[in-house]
Amino acid sequence: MLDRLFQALVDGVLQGSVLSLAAVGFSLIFGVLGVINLSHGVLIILGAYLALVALRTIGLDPLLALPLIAAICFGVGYLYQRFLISPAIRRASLLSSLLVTYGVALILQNLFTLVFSADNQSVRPDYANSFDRFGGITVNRLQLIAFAISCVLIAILAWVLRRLPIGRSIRATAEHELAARLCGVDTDQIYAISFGLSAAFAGAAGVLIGMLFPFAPSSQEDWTIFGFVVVVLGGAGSAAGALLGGLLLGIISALTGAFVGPAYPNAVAFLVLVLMLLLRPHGLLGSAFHGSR
Amino acid sequence: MKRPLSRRAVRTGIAGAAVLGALAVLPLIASPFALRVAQTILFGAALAIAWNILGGFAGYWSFGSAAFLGLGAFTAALMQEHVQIADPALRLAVALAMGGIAASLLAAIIGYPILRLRGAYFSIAMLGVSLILAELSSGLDVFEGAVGVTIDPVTAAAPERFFFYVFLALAVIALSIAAAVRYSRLGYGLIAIREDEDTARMLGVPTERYKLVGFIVSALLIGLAGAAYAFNLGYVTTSSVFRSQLSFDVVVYALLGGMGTLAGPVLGAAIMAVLNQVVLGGLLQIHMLMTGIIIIALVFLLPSGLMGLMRGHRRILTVVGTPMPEERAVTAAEQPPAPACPQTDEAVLKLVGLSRQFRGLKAIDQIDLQLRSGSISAIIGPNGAGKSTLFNLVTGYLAPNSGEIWYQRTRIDGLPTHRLSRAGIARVFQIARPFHGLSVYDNVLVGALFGRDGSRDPHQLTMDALALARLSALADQPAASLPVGHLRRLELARALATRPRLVLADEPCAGLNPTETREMMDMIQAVRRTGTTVFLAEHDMQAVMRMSDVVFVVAAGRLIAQGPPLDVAHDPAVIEAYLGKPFELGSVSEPVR
Amino acid sequence: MLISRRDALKTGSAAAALLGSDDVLASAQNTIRLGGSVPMSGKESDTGLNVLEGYKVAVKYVNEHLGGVKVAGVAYKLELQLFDDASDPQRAVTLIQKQLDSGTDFFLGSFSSAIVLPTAALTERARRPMVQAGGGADQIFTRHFRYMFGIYPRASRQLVTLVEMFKSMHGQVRTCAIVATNDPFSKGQADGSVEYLRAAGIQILNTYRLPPTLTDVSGVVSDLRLRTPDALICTTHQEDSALVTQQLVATGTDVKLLFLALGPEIPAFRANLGKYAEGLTFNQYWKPTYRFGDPFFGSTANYYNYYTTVTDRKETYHTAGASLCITCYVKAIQDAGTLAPDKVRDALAALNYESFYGQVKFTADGDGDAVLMGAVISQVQPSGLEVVFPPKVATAQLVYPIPNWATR
Amino acid sequence: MTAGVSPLLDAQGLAFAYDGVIAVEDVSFTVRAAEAIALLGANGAGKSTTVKMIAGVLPPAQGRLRFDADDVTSLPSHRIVELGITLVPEGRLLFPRMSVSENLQLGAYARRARHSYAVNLERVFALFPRLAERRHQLAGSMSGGEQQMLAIARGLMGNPRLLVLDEPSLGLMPKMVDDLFGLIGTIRAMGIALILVEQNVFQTLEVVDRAYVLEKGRVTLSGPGRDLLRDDAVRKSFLGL
Repeated sequence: MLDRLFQALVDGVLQGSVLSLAAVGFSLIFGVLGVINLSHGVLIILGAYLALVALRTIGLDPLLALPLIAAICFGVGYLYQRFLISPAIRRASLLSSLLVTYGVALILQNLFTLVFSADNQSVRPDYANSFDRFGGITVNRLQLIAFAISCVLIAILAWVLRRLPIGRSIRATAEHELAARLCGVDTDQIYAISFGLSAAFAGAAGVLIGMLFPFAPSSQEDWTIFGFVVVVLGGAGSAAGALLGGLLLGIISALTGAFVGPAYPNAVAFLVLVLMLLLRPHGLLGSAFHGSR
Repeated sequence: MKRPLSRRAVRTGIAGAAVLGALAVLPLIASPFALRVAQTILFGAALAIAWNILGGFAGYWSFGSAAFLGLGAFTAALMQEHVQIADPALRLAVALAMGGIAASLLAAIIGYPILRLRGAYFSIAMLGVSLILAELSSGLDVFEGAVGVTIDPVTAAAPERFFFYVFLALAVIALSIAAAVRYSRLGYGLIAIREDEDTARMLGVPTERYKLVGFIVSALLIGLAGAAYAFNLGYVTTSSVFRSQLSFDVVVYALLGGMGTLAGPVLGAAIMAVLNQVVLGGLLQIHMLMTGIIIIALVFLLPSGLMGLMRGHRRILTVVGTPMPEERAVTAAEQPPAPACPQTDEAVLKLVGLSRQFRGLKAIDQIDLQLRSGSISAIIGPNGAGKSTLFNLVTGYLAPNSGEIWYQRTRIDGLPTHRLSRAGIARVFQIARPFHGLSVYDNVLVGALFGRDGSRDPHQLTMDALALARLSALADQPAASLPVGHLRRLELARALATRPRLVLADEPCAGLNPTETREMMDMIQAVRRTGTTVFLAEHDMQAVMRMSDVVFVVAAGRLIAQGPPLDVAHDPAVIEAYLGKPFELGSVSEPVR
Repeated sequence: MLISRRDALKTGSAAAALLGSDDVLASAQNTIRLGGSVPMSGKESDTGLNVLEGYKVAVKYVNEHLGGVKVAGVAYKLELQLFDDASDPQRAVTLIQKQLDSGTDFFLGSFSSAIVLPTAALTERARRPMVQAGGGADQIFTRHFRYMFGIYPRASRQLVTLVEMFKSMHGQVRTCAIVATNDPFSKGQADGSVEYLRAAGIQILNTYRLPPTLTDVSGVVSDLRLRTPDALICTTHQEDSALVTQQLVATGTDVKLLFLALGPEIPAFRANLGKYAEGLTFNQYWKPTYRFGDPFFGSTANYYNYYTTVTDRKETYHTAGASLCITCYVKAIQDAGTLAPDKVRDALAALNYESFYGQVKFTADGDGDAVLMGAVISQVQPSGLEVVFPPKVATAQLVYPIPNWATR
Repeated sequence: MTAGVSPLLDAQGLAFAYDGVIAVEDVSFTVRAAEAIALLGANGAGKSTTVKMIAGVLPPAQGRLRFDADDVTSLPSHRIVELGITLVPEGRLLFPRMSVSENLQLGAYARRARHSYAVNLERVFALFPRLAERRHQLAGSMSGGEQQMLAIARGLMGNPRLLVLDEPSLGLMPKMVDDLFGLIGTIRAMGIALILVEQNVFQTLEVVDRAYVLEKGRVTLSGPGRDLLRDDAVRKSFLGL
């Protein structure tokens, strides 16, 4: 019994860290731009497919390809914001970004289907299947690696936002766009960079997800929804919030799966989500840098 | 300057009847395929209209319409499976009703807590609710969602015709309800909530109740649509009715067509259905991709939705047709009659030992004061002295930690804001908070529709208030186009339309130049002449000196002086805490009256 | 042709006539149009596209190698008019209606029961036959549709062969656990199998039900480590099948037999698992090495050869099942000697012939005969996919227990 | 004004309309180095719109802006800040969830300000000792007067050559308004030119060199501050005194 509990907790934390990484970009975009990015999941899946391509074409190990993929996704996100989202918001309204990102998710999902087929894929190098046993608890090595990568990347993001001038200007733009502009911040640039960062993290998460889970173009919807849940649990716009939210989601799912039944992890997670909203509408960690939107 | 209803409403009504007539005979001429497309349009329209009641009018965007749709569908399906009713028409009717009731029950249960969330948080919470129900419907065997519920055919007639009429009826009902809501007090209240919920509450809109009613009505209609959808398909599984896709589709319909309008959702649903089933029907794998591209193209081509496009034309016409009106067009004759309502000694407002703390900090500390009926009183004090807190306490935004607030002969501390408004307490904010999306007239109309209980014609009230604030000529302008000074007047007019007995005005002269300040003071005097008591918080000492009968001075949460303006201005304690140097009276001309 | 144009105009949309291209393309005089939908995008499109490929290959063969279908001395070409339903039942129903309006007489099925059932209700009402290889839920067949025929047996009968195999193993499989997705096909299979398993005296340790959306299965896997059954039966779709297998491997959770209802028959699925795919058992409804004769292709081998020469998409039993839908129509039309839908329907119901797929015979409810058209049990072995049960068609011996993950 | 000396800022014929509603029709004025001018007028006269055009927040529909003889019309605000024009906007617009020192750091975000960050910080803390005491406090938790100080301090951190103050006295109590006008002299003494937008006509005209009166989007009057104050006709018709 105790073993089962510990196993569930460990599984939850390991899974949760990846969920955090997957959602942190969603949170950043929501916090800084006030945009609910319905195409976030599709960016994650993009990362997974890029890892697949890297492995199949030049035999590049997904973990080695990760920085490269994150860089590519940064570019994609940067251009996406600059040339699609920003003009749409300027032309119509902030709300129109909902339609645009929805449309992009549809387009990319179906583009992936055309290019990569609708089949489920996964990117599993050999070490994905080795594991260690600690007492009664089994830990998969890939999950351990993914956990470490997720934590390090999120910590880096938190540090950038906290300490570096670029991070400070991102937070300033989130709090008050006009004020930031009057301080000399090129906010258009900041928005695009934030989007790029978000996409880079999505891409990096996609690589890990591609290794841990089977994926198909249609998986994107699930990952966008996980983004919602994690952000609400932890609080929008902060790296620590996303980490906490992801871990919480992972642990809730694992415990539910182990003790309630494997059919209910999502149901319980969403229930906790709704309850959390009612009790602490801004998530566990409040909103560390998003303005009063 | 007429009520927005009237001629336009008649024209809309005639057009609506014509469309309805055409639709009613459609099955006689149209192919079954066309009827199926029409069904899809009507179904989508019913959903989007229902969604729009809460999302478009009140600004509460649900991402979880699938929750009500699925619940309605499953309730109806299970109902017809387990409760044997021989007559098929009756079976359908009962099942539909049960579907609608189940959905509205769910809304009633979750409505109160979930509607406290605002903005994206409400949207996400609703998404969560729909996902919970989806999981439960497949996980719990009572729902049979995992294997699905089959529904026996209810009609021997051609189903595409039969269900065309079912969906037509549904869409017409939904549209009628939405129209009735839109032009009722409920509708104005919901729109006021969308524009600014706090202000709405202050004007007397029972926001909690209205949101809940809107939510339940919306859920009822979505539940009905879901039940009809189930019967039309004949087979319900979790994946066919609890799809998040459906929730987002509804939002897309409303956004594309034009948010908050009556016809917008219908147009949006029509466009998407025609796109999906007719225009792109023959395309194979790329039809979803094309749909995405078209959605994005529409955002760029029609930035404010289809209805926005039409409205845009109309607005250009009016702007061209009527030149920007001159202000100062108000003659004395237009001034509302000033009932003789002399100052009395009766206290309109009485604070007894009022205190309020924030985390140990005493924002308001044992304040006692009284406002005489028909007087103008001013409260002054340094920034952070507690003036705003005091106003918030009196208007019900905050509850005191101790002490009592008496209004006329009633104790009011702890009462909700909208109740106070209906009892006759109004407030004008320092930073003007008009309903930007509404016209000047509609802004004031909201105040007139709610506000103090009584039975005066809201139109007349609105016109009177506009006249007093010298805004009559601008009544049709959108509030967003007014300059700051006019907005301040609009706020005052809106507050007056609530027929207050007591107006609390938070720095009405801040940011106004001397001319404008004088105009504002004239208006406040005019307000007092109607018998209304005025309570000002103001930094402009000249204005305070000229207008007030009594001045209260607060510093660090305590009342440090009170009395006639001249006495207070020479009080050393006041000079020390607030003025910095003795106030020069040389520049003040004799007080107005 | 002309009629359908007028229809399109009636809807008030000239664009429909231009872009609703399938009617416009139908230019040849003597054609038999096969209508229907397939999910080519969206969640179900992975298998949906396999079904589509099967249809296409068989139609191509009939037209190019047999010169079409001869009815009363006239040769008719087959023409596929399939559209993408994107797993949206409402879109599917509307577009099927369009085809009914434009005079399409014969229909093929979509993939997933949530689409097949509503669309079949429509064609049933119009008295037009539908032959499908994508809807297995019992509900489809308990409605007693007369015009709808499914290649596969209904879900609850699909694990009969598996249980027969367990029985033949003389007590080697004493315990089992079931993992099922909460959807009509998977849950139907699992529910149906429970009775057969009990009757066979096999203890069911646990039944795990997974939600239809993506979820983590580590809880299931760690539970399986604590109470390990001899056989793990997963009546799951391929995404869940892959995830369960991956996590069993990743945590070194060994079972003696791992059965996956959907997954191992798909080459991409096996490729993703690599060496861990070995030993997986699954329901095989068809396999290229069968030695059946066929009135059109001649034999299973010929069919397979033809298939591989005209398409790159790897064969699965879904592609073969879909091809069979086409040849069933051809056979039934020839038997009936007419294109009258009622007569063709009767001929379909009366079919009883050997095809490249096996003996074709439908039950009175329209599903494939559970014995004749039911599954055989196959296993992924180093030599390829080998049939291991029933013995008379077996190509190899069942490897039992399968090697531990860690020792591979 | 005076020929020969080229002005620091030269605005000629500025115009702007919101959605077709004209806010500024034709506004021209100049600011010389280390000079303080005021823009006066009723609400809706176009003062705030004018300074937003100077700061690059709004692009002029017509007209020309020269700063230090360079054309800066329609440059984005971050470029304007880089050149040395800083706007302290109406309503302060601080970053309420960031600390005082982070607000000041952001004030020095421009490249021109980064190298002189330490010097400027010292200068600002000398000017506003309260801010030095509260440098770790969140900006949003300070009182109105302190927030206004911080807003001006943040503007000064940008190392500006021209500081534009939009309604700095709004919402301040009389005592603090006095302090504020005292401060304006100090800022001028640093050699920084000033544009002051104010409703507080008397005190403003006391401290500025010249003032421009705007009415319905046009400059209708201009001249030295004290002259305007003394001119009776001006007082009556334009300042409404």
